[in-house]
Amino acid sequence: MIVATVALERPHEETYLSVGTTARSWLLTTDHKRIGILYMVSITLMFLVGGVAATFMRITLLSPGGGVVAMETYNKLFTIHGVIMVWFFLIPSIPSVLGNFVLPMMLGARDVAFPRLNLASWYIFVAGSLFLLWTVVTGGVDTGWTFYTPYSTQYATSHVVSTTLGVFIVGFSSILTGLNFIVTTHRMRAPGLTWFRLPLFVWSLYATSLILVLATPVLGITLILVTLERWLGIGIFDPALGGDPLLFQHLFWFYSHPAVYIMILPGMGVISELIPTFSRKRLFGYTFVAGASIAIAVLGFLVWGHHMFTAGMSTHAALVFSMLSYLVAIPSAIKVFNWTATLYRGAVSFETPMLYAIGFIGLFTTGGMTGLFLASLAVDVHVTDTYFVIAHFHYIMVGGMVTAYMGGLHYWWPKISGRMYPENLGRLAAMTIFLGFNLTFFPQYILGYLGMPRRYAGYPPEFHVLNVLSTAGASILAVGYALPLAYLLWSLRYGERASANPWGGTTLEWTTSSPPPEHNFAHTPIVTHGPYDYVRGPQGDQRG
Amino acid sequence: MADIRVAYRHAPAPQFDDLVQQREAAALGMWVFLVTEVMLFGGLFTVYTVYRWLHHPAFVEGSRHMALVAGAVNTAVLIASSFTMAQAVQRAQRGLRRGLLGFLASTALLGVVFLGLKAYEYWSHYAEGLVPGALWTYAGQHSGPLQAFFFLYFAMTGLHAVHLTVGIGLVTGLIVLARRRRFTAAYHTPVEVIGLYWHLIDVIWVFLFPLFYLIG
Amino acid sequence: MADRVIPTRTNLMVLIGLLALTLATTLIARVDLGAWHLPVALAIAAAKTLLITLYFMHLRWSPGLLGLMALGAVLWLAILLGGSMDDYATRVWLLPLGR
Amino acid sequence: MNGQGLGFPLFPPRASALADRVDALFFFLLALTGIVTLIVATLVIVFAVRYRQRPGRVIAPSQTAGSTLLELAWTIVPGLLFVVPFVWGARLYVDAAVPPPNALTITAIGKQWMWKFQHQGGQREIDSLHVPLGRPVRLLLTSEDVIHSLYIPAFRMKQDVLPGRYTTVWFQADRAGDFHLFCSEFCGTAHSRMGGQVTVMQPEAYERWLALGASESLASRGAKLFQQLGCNTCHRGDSLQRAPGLVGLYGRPVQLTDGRIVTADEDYLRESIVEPASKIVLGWQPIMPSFKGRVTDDELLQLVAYIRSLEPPAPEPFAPEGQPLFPAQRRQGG
Repeated sequence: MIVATVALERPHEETYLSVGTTARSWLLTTDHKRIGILYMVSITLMFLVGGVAATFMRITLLSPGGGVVAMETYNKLFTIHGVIMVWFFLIPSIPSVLGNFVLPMMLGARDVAFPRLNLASWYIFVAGSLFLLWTVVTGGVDTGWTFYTPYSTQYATSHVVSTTLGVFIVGFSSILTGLNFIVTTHRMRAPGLTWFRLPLFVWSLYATSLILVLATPVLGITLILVTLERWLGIGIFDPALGGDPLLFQHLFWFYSHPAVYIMILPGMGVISELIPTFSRKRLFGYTFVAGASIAIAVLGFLVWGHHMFTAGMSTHAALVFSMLSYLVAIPSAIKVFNWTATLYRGAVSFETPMLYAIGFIGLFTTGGMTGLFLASLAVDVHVTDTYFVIAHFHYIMVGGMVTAYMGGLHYWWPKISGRMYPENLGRLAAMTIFLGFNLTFFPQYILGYLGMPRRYAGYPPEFHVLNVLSTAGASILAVGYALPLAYLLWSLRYGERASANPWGGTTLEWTTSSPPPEHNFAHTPIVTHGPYDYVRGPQGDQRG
Repeated sequence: MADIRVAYRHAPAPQFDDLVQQREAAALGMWVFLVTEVMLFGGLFTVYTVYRWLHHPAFVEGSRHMALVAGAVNTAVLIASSFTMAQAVQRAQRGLRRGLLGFLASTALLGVVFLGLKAYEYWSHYAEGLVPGALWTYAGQHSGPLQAFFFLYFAMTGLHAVHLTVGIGLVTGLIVLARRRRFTAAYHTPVEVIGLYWHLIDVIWVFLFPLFYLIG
Repeated sequence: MADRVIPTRTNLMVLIGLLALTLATTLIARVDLGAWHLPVALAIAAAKTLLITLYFMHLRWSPGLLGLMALGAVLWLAILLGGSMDDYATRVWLLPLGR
Repeated sequence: MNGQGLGFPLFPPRASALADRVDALFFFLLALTGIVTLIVATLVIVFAVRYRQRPGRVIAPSQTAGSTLLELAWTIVPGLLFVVPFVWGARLYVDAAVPPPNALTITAIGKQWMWKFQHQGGQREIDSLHVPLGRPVRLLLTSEDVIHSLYIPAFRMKQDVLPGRYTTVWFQADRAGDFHLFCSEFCGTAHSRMGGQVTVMQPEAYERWLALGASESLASRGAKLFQQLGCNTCHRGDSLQRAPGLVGLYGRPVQLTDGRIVTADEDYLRESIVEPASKIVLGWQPIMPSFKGRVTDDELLQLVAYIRSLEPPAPEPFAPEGQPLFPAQRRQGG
């Protein structure tokens, strides 16, 4: 039987929430848990701004004829939707919210290696967000989140510079978070916690941090070059000076493809926590799943050229990037197979986090499989820059990452707030999101192969019905996302009090109270065995 | 003459168990930061490599306008500053405060000399009308790619100069802390960490010098 | 970052080595090596970098992890340079000519 | 399959030889990925339901840690399976990259928010392209401002169009009719309006259409411009005194002063006019002034068409492979 070492629930125990309630205690905190919550609030706000932009886009696409005003507004809408969702929601969400909160606890540490740097990361994130909100308020930017030159540097007349500076600043927030996590994972593990006893969420955050640290600086310098070209009127990507617009694409995609792995890897980490916990069974092939995370981080840097197959790149380079793109698909396949094998002969229960995890497997597999279409050169020539690509990366980003974020949020909500969320409402929201999501994005695969280009405000009449279907799906999806926002806030006051280990998890964060004390553990736990061992129970205990 | 008057026992930060763990964390943190710096400059080195491949004649022409002597002297100055920084770290390890202050001051001074020489070079290019953009008055061959060469020259050496200025600021900060006896043989992590940063600035210049001044 | 104290003599030797290499690369640039010009200059710069990182930055006596980080930086820079140049260097292959 | 019954199409029209081959690859991938996704989905559902938690089954009875054999299997098998779409896709991509020698060249200029096409006979059309059925057509593409992308879904063909450079793409239409033509790279306000119609006509109808709009051919316009700009003062047919000869230059390897050997394609001709100093032919001095800003993209295409039309009168013995046709036997100096 599990040796339940549930810390006795002392009534007025000092938790990280009750330690300070003033604004100062929140805005000047160096507690990784509070910084996680600060991030949660700011990325939720940014998600709403990005979501509103998406709503208007779907409304515009209800009718085929895009008028001139609609075109200008539409170009700004999809740019803001792209920039805010990529850099202000998808990249920070799991690492900065769930990672900040859970990583030190999973390692048995009192805090991250550099707490003040962690707080600085959040302030830098807020500074970047202010630049973007200023851009939105004063008229928007219409270059697309890819900022392709020479349009972004010489022909765009909108607020490009305030956007590039905003993204440049928020880049440093990711770099510093990545740096913090790498040093914390290397130097601050509890005694007995060897690398192969680390939970897989820590492995995926470590792999993500490697990408954050190696890729983001290149984006920084590229955006600075674009900003300089707009300010000084001379530039490096200007064909008149012998510059090559393709060079911008090389530098941009060198960052932006690893960036999509920054977005999905933490999601995979969350799923690697949820599947074993809710099937009460060790994860199948732990070392291979951990190795797959590192493989994705490394191979992810070799494939950026598949965004440029039709851009005028040399045929030889296209062949090389196509082959490597098939290689990078293999580690993701390994993970999906291992999750499925974990369910075999398990004891599976279907709480909300598990519904999100199972939904993730289905949607992420579909998204990943369509990636194989895009890696094949001939098919990519037809479907790149069409709605096929839009559907592909939304299946992975929304169907994968956001679903995993929701799953993780519900899974660790008792630990974060000390309260349980309403189970049935949670399941309802999960199913609504799954239904709305598929209705929104599956028609876009068909639109894509039909040839409807992306970033179009208007389209030929034969694409009308599929676009209306997609908009209908989007409205269901919006309702699906509104539900958790409501009942999670509701649960803060009225939610049932959560025990230290409501799911019977085995990782270290479940061995301390919910919500945990300010320094996480009464005394540093001694780790005796690996994670997901439902016979021996939690990894460490309080005797240490 | 033990110069170490135990100023005050330096306690490790709350999240660390002891000073060794703290120092190793700081060193790893700085090395990871240095990796980001290498990738930041890496983006510019990529642009340089591509344009050198596309416009070799223009780069040869551009390199001819460089003040080779100033560049070589500057390289020597920065290498010397690396030496004095390494010595400063050694003095800190041995807890010799006076030696630490001396070497830190000379490091900062050499940095300023470098910036001075660099400012002179920038001014001389300005005088020749070789500043890309509105101030460009050079009318020789390859006017297009030559502007790209000089844009790269100003961008890369400029970014390097900014990093050097930050470095000088940090070393000055160390001098202030050292005067307040903040560092002992047991605790001098900031000196080591800022030393690593300084040496990276030198390494970047070690590549910038041949790539801009010595194009055959 | 082992707290190994490096004697001044070693630091001086490294300083002299670096200055000598600087002088060498400047003089070699005068000689017309043709295509070999860039590789030689980069080799000398790499040698200087090794001297600085191994001795001045104590990499020789630091835990292996820090050396791995340095190697990682060089490797990822090579990926960025290699991938981009692979496109530019091979653009002339398979030229789509036509009458 | 075209969804006539539904009132809207579910599959794009097929109008070129390439389209059929791309669709075959598409269906292969659809089958391959569909089967694997189906297997994973059914396994997940079956395991989840069959091994659900119920009284007496609170923890999984067997805590199997994994099996290296299985892991190797589902690493190597996908690896081998992926080779097929990679090679198949690569073959089609390379075939689509190199146009057949007898392809009919049409020039296309992307300009913020319209496509300007020009046929060899001088016919000009905007946002519409008339092409003959059954003949390979090679499009020589450039842009006057930002990056656009010529996309004809019916031919499964797409090619980005870059300022300051030529890109090419070719197709062979094998079904008459009108098909969509889009711009698929975001290029500004009216990006979604920048498109038009590709009309594939029977060969005779195409000839009649050509005759209708015939005007002065590209090459002859280029010849006039060649005189106007004074190119013939140096590039003379009779003497190789001041500049290399242009007769028969197109498509030939040329040796440069720095030893490199480049092929004289359209890009080389364009760069030699706009940025002459960057590639100097071995044996000549960099004395040619740059015509950047003095020649528009249209005029550059005419000059390139003119140079390409300079066929050598007698059948020249083809220089042995790798040998530059313009060895540096000319006297140094200008």
